[in-house]
Amino acid sequence: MYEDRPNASSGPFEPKIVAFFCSWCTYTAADLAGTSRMAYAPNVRVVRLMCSGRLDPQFVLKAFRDGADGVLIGGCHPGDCHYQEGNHKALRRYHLLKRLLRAMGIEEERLRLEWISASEGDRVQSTINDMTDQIRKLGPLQLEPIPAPAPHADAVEVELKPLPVGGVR
Amino acid sequence: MGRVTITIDGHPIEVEEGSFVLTATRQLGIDIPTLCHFPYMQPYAACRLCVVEARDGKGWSKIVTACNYPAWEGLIIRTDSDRVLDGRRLNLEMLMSRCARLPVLEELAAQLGIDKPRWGYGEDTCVLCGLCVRVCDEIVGAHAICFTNRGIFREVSTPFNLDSDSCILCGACAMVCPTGHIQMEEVVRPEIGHPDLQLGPNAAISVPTRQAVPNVPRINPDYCIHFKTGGCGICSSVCEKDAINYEDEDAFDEIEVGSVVLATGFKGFDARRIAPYGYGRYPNVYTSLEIEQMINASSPTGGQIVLRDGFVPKSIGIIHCVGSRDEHTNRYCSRVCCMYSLKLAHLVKERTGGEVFNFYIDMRTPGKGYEEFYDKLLKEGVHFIRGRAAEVTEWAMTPEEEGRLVIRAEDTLIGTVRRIPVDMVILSVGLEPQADAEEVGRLFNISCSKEGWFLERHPKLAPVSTFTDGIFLAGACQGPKDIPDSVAQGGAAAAEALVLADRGYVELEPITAYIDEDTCSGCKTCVAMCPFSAISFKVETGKSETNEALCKGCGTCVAACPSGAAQQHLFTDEEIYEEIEGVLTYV
Amino acid sequence: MSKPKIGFYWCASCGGCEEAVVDLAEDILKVVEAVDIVFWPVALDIKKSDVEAMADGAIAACFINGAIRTSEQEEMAHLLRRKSQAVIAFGSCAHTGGIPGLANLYEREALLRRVYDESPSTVNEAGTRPQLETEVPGGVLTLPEFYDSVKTLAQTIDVDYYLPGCPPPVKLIVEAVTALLEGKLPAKGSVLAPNIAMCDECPRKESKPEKVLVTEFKRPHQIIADPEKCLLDQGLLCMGPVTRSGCGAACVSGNMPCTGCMGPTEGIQDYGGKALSTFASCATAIEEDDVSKVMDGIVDPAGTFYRYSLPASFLHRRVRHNGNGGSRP
Amino acid sequence: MSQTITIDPITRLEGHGKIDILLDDHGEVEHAYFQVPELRGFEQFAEGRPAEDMPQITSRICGVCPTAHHMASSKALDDLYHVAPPASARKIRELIYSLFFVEDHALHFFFLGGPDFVVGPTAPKAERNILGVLGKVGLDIGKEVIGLRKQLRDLISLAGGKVIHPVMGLPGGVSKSLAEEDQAKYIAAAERAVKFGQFSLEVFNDIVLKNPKYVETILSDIYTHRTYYMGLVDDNNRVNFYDGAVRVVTPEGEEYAKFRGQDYLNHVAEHVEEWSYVKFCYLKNVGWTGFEDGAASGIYCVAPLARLNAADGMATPLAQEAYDQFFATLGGKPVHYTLANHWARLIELLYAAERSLELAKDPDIIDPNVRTLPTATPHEGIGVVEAPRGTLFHHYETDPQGVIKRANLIVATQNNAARIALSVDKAAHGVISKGKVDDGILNLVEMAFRAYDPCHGCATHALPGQMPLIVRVYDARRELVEEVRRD
Repeated sequence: MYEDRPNASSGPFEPKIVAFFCSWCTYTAADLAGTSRMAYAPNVRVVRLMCSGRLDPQFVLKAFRDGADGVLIGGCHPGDCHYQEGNHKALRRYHLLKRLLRAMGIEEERLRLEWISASEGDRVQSTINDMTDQIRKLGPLQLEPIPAPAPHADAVEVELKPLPVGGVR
Repeated sequence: MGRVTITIDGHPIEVEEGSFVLTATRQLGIDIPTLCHFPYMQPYAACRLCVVEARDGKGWSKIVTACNYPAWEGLIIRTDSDRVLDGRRLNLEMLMSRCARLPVLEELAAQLGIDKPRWGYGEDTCVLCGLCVRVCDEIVGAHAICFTNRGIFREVSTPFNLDSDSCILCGACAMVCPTGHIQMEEVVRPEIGHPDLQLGPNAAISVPTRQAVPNVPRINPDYCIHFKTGGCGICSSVCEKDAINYEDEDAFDEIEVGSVVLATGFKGFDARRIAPYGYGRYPNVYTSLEIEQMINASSPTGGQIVLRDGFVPKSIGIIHCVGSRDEHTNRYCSRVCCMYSLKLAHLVKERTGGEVFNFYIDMRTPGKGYEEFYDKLLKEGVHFIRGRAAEVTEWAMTPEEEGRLVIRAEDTLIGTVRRIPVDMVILSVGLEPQADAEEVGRLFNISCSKEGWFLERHPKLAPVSTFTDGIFLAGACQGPKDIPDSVAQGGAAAAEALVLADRGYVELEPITAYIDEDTCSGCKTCVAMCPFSAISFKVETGKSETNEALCKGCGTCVAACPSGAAQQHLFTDEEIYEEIEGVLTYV
Repeated sequence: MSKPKIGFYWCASCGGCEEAVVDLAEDILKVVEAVDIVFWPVALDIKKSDVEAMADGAIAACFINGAIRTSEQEEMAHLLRRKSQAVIAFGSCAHTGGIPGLANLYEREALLRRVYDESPSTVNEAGTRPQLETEVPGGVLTLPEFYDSVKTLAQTIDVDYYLPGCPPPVKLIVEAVTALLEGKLPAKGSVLAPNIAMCDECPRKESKPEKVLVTEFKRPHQIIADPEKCLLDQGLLCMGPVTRSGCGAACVSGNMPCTGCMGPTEGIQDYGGKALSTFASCATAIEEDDVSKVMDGIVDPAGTFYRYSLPASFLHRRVRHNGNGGSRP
Repeated sequence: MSQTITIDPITRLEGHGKIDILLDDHGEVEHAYFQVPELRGFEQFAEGRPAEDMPQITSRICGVCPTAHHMASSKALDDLYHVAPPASARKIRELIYSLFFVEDHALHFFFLGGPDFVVGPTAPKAERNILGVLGKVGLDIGKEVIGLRKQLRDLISLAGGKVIHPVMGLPGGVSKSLAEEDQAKYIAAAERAVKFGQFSLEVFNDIVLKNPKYVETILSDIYTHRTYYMGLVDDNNRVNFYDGAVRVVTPEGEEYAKFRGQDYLNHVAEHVEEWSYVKFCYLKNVGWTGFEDGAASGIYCVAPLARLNAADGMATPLAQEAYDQFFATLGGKPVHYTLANHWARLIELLYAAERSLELAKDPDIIDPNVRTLPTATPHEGIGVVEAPRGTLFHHYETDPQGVIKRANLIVATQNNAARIALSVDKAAHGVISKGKVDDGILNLVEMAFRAYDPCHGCATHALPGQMPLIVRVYDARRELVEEVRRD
């Protein structure tokens, strides 16, 4: 099972996609897709949230930083939210986040929001396959690595020794 | 008024003083002919056929009309003396020579031994009994009909012989008319396939459906005369329990419950959607449900299988999988059709003795005794043709097809297309989710399958539970199933509900949100986020806090919390960050 | 016995942080009594060689402000790291990159083009550009090279503490120095400011309604803000909820929305992402196009939410693109 | 044997400057270059930002004179939205700006530039700093400097939210009105400032003018350049910092041009050199003729000395007196002695103090109506003020939503860049010979430079950063033969 992992060997570019699925709809749909034996691209790694409303845009940025080439958000159809309106919150954040990413030079297609209800296993399949193709065409998202300094030699024991002097006041 | 004793033809009887003699004679089962009498209406004594002889036993005697002669102590009545009979004959003879030969009069004449009136017959069909006028006044209260003119010109009519606006088309006058002088035209034609009730005429007061719960009649204000005119009220006057309450109205009651079992059932497939089968176009194409109604002993046809014209069909075609296993309508198998089709086939054959043809794709008879039943039918000589029927048509190609319905179907077993002429076609319609399943689902915060069936929490492990705690499923609302399965599931759902009730407390998933006092700045962002009002701002502390009992654990507030003070058990930011790193680092 | 040695140094900053130190006013004299300022170029002539001569860790604590943009600044940072027991990133630029960090939204080339070619007042037909080395009669003139991106101090050297703010509030500076002198500094890596958002100390906190729902985002110049009421409730993007307190709600007391110079509280890893989440959540729109309409009220998400923290953000800088749409570091 | 002496950078100035002195084989100065080795490109990353944020964003160009950028930017926004602030707002802005001028000039005289004179140009380096100044003038005065500065800066914060990077500026006015009860505070502070201004001039008199050696230094040719001078003047051609017309006078002192800030592009141009990141401003209509002074060269000068030269006088009485004394002492207008900047600066300090007193007393400044809401669709806006270090131009172009499309900034010190280069070169020639360099000599070179109170934070919109002075002497093969360090 390890062979078919994307990027496992230095083959052609295989995108890595992180998917945040709402537990009630899209995640269940993904289960359904599984039990219905619907094969879809192995490029997606799913992170389960109780509700798309839990999705903090930080997670998306974090995923990109940690090497994701695309991020897929899945939630219940508007009006179907198990928590009434979590998916509306998700939609608002998504809209603004998309514009932020545009400003940061990240292509639209790399972030996607889909409403997929618990019964739409086939849409999980088609969405994932479709997005994987799109991003395969885009190529890898290569962010500037964040420079990380070597830790200070004696950083470890730098618990600053108390200074034998009275305070300022 | 006290009670008095009178004697009729030698039989003493105690009756209410002043009550009419006719009532007493009817109690005694003594037949006295009447034309103008109708219970619940004031006596009128117009036809004079109910004449009897009254005596006091002291020599006084008199011919009176029984319908309106009051009873008094010691009254003696003779109903069959020659004197009485002569009087009746004369009165009847006069009526006869006024009217044309009317069945009702002929009958009476025969009884009284009159062969024909000595003054010859007239043309009129009205005996001026006034029943119609009175029923319209006294009972219906529409006051639409009246007598016009005088003497020999007297007749029944509407004012000025015009169509009356006050007539409510109730048909009461026609009903009471003894001679058929008044006919209803095209008002309520008892017709099979009535919108309200698949079969039979609708009564203003009736039990809505068979097996209705509670199984009691209800008044349909659209048809009830009382609700139109304020008149009638016969039902309340005859109901000894006096259960009739015209004031009753629809009301909504709010009931607090701990759990809900959804058993909203299914909707029969609308056969019109498959045009080639001609439902709604050809009168003798029925749906299985209509036949189910017709075949019921209490149906207007008394359980007889008849065509629209009332004849009994000689050959019947039953088309299976109508709206099931079909690309264009529903892909799923409705699961119950095969068996109920077989049942109908059996009954129809039994009741009609005709030829029954089943057109099926596959015969699916799982379960106890089902396959055996199928065998039984094979032995009974019911025909089974394996192949989906292509169409039902009136277009005849051979003389024997003339005027009949022809079912075209491919017989896949012998590999030819066959044309089977039948008198009646029964469409075995499939099961579909209720039209409003989506809204209902939303109402209870549960989701529907693609087809619209309510989604169970887990097909194997939690078949009657839903994603919302305390909401359970029973019966066809969750998917096509037959009665035994539905009953079983209903039991299971009830048990699940009882478990909650018995336990008396609810277990929360440990995914609730919480707010760290120290880092909460009291910006209140989270408060507006919560759809369950589980977060409140405490003025004393200047911080927000969650009520974990109300919190459903969606985490929306956590995502919105600007300072990370709000977190969610099992879904903290750190945990999710770790997860993201995890899923991305194994390559 | 000798007084503890303290150093101040500026890298890529505007000098505001130095001014902030000067604004200690009388306190600065107290500090001078209590400590031995061994390095402070803006005010004192003290040798770099002296610093080099010091034993490693001889400086008790060094306050470095400004982001890192040149090799020169990087060298200096490393030197001071070596010589100091504790390094304190001083001010927004050192802490999270600061406003100059917005340069990470653009390519260096675009920046040079804008300054030396496109600027309307520049006359430069020859297309002259400053060179790293220029031959002139008698010698060669050199200019240091710039990194393509702005880095935070922590992205350059190991940092012990952070003193946020643009500039850091005097109150916090005093507290930090006091803690330092009393040896009462918190765990390494701490931010020397209250770990609670600004709303906590905001004078308008009371005026904030129980449920803040924004139907339309306003810009400061579009309304005359009520000087008493919560600014977010008036539709202004006030970063207060997302931002550390410690400044005494300075900008709000100037009747202008907080822009977030104090940076995020501890739990938050990406200031902009979090701010975006918060404000998007406050919006009321439901229908898809209403949502986009309301959100378009925020004209510059990147520049607004990352006003001071772009280099410290997850994305760090704008992605550079090659022809085929793919992106390359 | 040719040598290179590098002074990198010059200490006690805000910002980052570098001087390379090239010596010929005889150790004589061949040429000295003044370099600014940094660049930030605010013009670039202003693009895409909402215009109304510019007063706060551009103030980060310089933390020493953020108020100057804040004001220039706010005025540019007024122009951008075609909206005139109410009188109250206009006066609050100028009041705050004047208070800022007082404390900023004080900072320079006592902390940065002052030591050269107060303590002495060639005094031991360890004393050439604020502490040295305090030693000379006494701790009480030091306390007064610090105290006044604090008082003024607190008042700026009161109106502007913060003193370093204030937030008050908006198109059509200011964000906050002044409370009635606060007016007294402003008056008190302004009065104190006026006294301080007079006192500072006395200090200058006693310590500098009474010292012939210093006066000689000031008048010496090595610190003299005959250039054009630029400054903002009011309707009566008197110095104004906040508003007015830009006036340029020739080396002979006649008016050469007088224009609205909006027309700056017709008069000011920038020249690019390969060896410095700073762009060198010059008068467009005179033209760039290289690094030389005189009427034929477009090089001009801004900041205190230039402002006094470019104006016909001061708008306040005490300052006017000092103004007259200034030109009388230094032999009439225009004064070309670079070092006279220090004196001019103190005169401006006094003017700023008097002006703030006037404004503090003005009833308008407590009028609650301090904003005119803009209605026009923005397109282009230009704002100009006098920063302590010279004329400051902000120029924005936006889309209809008021989002910056292009920004152009010409900043105080940048105007002076060319003249500073001249000064450094000339000073180097004047003081260095036979390759003999020592700390005192180098400081003499620096003085030419420091007199401008140059702020290269501004000049390059670069991030100031300071490096100690290093002088390296290389032989022809560029091998280090000698190193003098004066960090």
